Amino acid sequence: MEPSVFQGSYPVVRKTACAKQTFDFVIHCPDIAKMAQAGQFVHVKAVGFTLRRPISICQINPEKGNIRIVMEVRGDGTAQIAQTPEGGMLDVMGPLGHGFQLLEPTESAVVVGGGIGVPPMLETASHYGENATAILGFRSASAAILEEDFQRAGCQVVLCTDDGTKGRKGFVTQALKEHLEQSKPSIIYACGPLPMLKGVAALAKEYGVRCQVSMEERMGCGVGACLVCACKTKRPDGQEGFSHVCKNGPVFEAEEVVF
Amino acid sequence: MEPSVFQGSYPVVRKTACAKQTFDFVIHCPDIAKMAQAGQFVHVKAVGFTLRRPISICQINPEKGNIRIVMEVRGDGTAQIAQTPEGGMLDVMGPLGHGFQLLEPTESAVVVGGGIGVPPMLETASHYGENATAILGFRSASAAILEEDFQRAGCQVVLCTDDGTKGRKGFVTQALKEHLEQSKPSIIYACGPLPMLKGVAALAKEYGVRCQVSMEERMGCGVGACLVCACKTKRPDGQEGFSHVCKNGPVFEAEEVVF
Amino acid sequence: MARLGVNLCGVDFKNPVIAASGCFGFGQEYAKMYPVSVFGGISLKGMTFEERQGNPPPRIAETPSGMLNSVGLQNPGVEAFLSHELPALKGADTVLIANAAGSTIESYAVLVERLSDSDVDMIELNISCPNVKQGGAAFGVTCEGAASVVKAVRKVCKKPLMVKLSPNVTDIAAIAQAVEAEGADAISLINTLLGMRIDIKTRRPILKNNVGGLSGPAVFPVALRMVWQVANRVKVPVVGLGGIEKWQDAIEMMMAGARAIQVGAAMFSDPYAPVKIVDGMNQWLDEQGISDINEIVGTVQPW
Amino acid sequence: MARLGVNLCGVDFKNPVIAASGCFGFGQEYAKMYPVSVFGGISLKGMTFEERQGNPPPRIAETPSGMLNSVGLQNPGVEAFLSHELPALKGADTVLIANAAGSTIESYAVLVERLSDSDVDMIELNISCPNVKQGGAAFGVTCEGAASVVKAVRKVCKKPLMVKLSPNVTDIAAIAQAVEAEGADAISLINTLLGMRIDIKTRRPILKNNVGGLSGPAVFPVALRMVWQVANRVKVPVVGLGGIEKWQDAIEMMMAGARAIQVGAAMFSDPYAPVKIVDGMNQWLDEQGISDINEIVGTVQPW
Repeated sequence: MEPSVFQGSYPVVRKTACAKQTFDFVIHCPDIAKMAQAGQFVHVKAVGFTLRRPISICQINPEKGNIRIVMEVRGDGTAQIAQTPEGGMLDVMGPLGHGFQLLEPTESAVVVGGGIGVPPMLETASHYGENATAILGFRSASAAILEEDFQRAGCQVVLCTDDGTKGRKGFVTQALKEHLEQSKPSIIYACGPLPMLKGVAALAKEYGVRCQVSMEERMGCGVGACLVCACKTKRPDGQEGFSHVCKNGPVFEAEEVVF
Repeated sequence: MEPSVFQGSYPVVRKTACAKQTFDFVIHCPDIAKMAQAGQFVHVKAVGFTLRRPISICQINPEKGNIRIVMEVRGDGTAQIAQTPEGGMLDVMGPLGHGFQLLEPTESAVVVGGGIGVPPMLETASHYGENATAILGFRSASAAILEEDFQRAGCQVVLCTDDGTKGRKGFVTQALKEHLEQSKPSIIYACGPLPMLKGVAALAKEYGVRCQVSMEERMGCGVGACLVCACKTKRPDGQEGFSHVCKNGPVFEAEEVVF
Repeated sequence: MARLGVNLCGVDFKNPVIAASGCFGFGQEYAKMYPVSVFGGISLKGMTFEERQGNPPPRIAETPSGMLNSVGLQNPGVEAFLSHELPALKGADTVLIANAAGSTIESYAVLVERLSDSDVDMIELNISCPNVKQGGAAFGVTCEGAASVVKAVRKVCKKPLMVKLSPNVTDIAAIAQAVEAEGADAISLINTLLGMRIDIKTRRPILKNNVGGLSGPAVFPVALRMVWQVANRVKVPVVGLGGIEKWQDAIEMMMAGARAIQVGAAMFSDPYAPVKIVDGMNQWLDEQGISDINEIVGTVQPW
Repeated sequence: MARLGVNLCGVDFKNPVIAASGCFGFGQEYAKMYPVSVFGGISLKGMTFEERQGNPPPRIAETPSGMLNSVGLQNPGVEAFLSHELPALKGADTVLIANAAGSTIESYAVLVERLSDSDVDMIELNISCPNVKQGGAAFGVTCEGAASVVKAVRKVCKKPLMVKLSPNVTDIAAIAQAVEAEGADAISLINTLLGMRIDIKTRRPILKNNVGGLSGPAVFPVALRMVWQVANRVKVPVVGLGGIEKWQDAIEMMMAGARAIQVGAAMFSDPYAPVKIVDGMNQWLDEQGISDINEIVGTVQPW
């Protein structure tokens, strides 16, 4: 069986700081880029730390053999990764997990991202282009990222900030509700804080729209071998049990997730 | 009480590879350089390792605020230290231990160094200048280091290699014996492998010359607090006990050491 | 090329490197990176007779050179294993070891009896899981408890029986002797050390189970000491595990008396660790002019 | 500035950071870098009634995020301590804790009796040294052994008595309760975990004593778990140690139930670690708006 997941030391071809404690890396890893799909993640090693850090893939460029990740410094490990300079090397493993299921680009989609949950939505939004509406939420203007990227992808961007310092004031769920009042998309994709996902899933149910959410949990192996990144889900038979974010996810059908 | 031992991150102002797996660092650490004495050592941190690595001070330049160390890669930790580039920073603690006791520069001295035991002798040899004879031993020509430095210091250099690929063939002890047959120095200083030190100490005793040796042992704290770097010595009262290389040494009177 | 093959109580392993239970699922996951045949054997995810949901998340916390886990034996149960997981491993060119756990002596016995009729090559009795309320380590921390489980299981076990010991004890060698006396064919050690981490922001344990099992390079010196102590006290083969990340660690473990070794947490840092360990052992043996890995087992010479 | 002072069985410490025994000599060595008054207290090098040479070198081996030591209680004996070391500490603005060890119950008793008449502020009974043939951990690994030593010592001890426990046991909380019942005023834990390393070139243990005590960040999760278990089972104050290297570790340890903490091996990597821990605690308390460090002791809320 041909390898479909790879790990190695890959060069950082571009690095920019896009917001406070938030960094934008373009990594040249042709084998990973060739296999990667929207909504999948890579597992990145921080020098001096035991566990890898799962980071969602923001953009995939199989032709150039590059992937793009936008990550936030949350602790010592991510701080270590963020220190990697342009031209430096990153120990990356991937692509991992199940991504978003993409419909025909002609279908209409709404992507909802909150904070560092915004980057994973870009590749998916790009798939739908002008048929996609991107509802992006941030704490404040200083934390806002990737707005231009979503616009360049052709989608309508609704930017919200909790404090109203940019775009409209308020949560993405309010903006989503108003959008659903206007029109019914074929599907909703969401990634962000748990309360946000919960709200988005509820709205999707209320308006009868299919919804996929990208979940997060403290992770180990990244391939489904160690079973630590448990996420409570409903099975087809209705019984509740623990699925695993790294293998069954990170993307789940919203109706399967037990929030 | 004013601090007399310092620890910090200091810049490497010069780095050269002087032999296979052997590196020559000049470190700018004014506080350490100001206090350092011939035969003392510094305790260097290797990133990712728990214990510091003791490295003898090769030269001291209090005016410029620099010290020079010449170190050999022996394992992962020293390999990590050796990777530090010129212009990079090294986590150095020192000066530590008791160095060589220097007599009047007008006295005659013989310094005997074996392998990586050669660097610690340079500062001492320089003290005596032309009144010093430096007997330096190496496995072979490719491992020979610092010959020019000792010549520049003004001392007569007798270079020996085990395989005769440079200088005279044979061990430094043979060369020392011949030297002692000719003339009796005021003192002998030695640093190198244990068998060599044992041989030098025996010759010094035979010819009735005072001898100081620099010892080595797996080390912990470097200041005499943890008592791991034990070295068996004879006390004034003749009883044997464990002294400690980092605090009582690294330099001991040869007659005190129980080889 | 030196001979890397080892034999544990009649079972041939092409090399002494075994995937540690709980770190390699049921053998399929890492197949996307390299074939399972890289391993001499694989110890499958700890299983119980009935399905178990395991503990709620978070189930993992990072520690210096290590990690804590509190999975709590999540597994589909033996029937699901036999009908779905085991068939998928058919033809896998590696020794298959079923890791068996229970909450009562009876539950151990029925599970092992069921596994005895399957195609697994060997059974690793897990009396040392620190993450379950009943059973698990409860049996593993006393000679009597350990002996009673092994005695009951031995009666119904038709496969080579390896018993995995807990390090959270005062005298692990005594427990090793107790299970040997009851008929264990091999002993593997160590399972994880019980540990804890606290999130000072929330003032809560990081693990939802409060405590969990420590593994990774941090525990290697403790594992090595225990393997040395046990190997000096029992006649049955010993399998060493606990923090092995490099081929040098594997050699140390075998010199301490391990006939084979298991690799676990190291795969989370470097998924290719097992491959590198096998290659490194091979190269070292050739450099040393040693023709058979078995020649180094137990050769450490104490001072 | 929050209040950092803590009180252990009647003894006031200006801050909860104590130098761990065996890592700080008799208090003079690090004075070349910073004053001993940085510490709330210092636990002095473990001492015995008679002088001890300790074990032959090598006495130390590096491990992932840790180190093994096998010093073996080298010390000049109590009389030399009282005549040379203790006077040198006179006026040191820190609590002086004598760490007392023995090979027989009697040797513990005579030593503690002698120390009771000295100027030390407190006595830490070392029943957990893993590096000596007789005594040491031998007493510390059973409730009966631990109780018997504490009982004999208590009779002659006029100073506050802290007992330092070994982690190499199945149930450390039971041992803690046993020593509390015999009159221990405080309990410190953990001493080192018994470990080993092998030099694969020479096929010899790196330590001349074959095995040694593991300390350093690697053991922190185990130490934290044990401190939490013990603090939940005894009423006397608990002092937590084992792998503390950062102020965050110290906070975790105190939230787990430690009234004070000890810093040891961390100093070997960063000699200023204790200074940074005190400063870090101070800053964190201010940021959190906590006016007294004592408010966080034992506040971890289990799930």
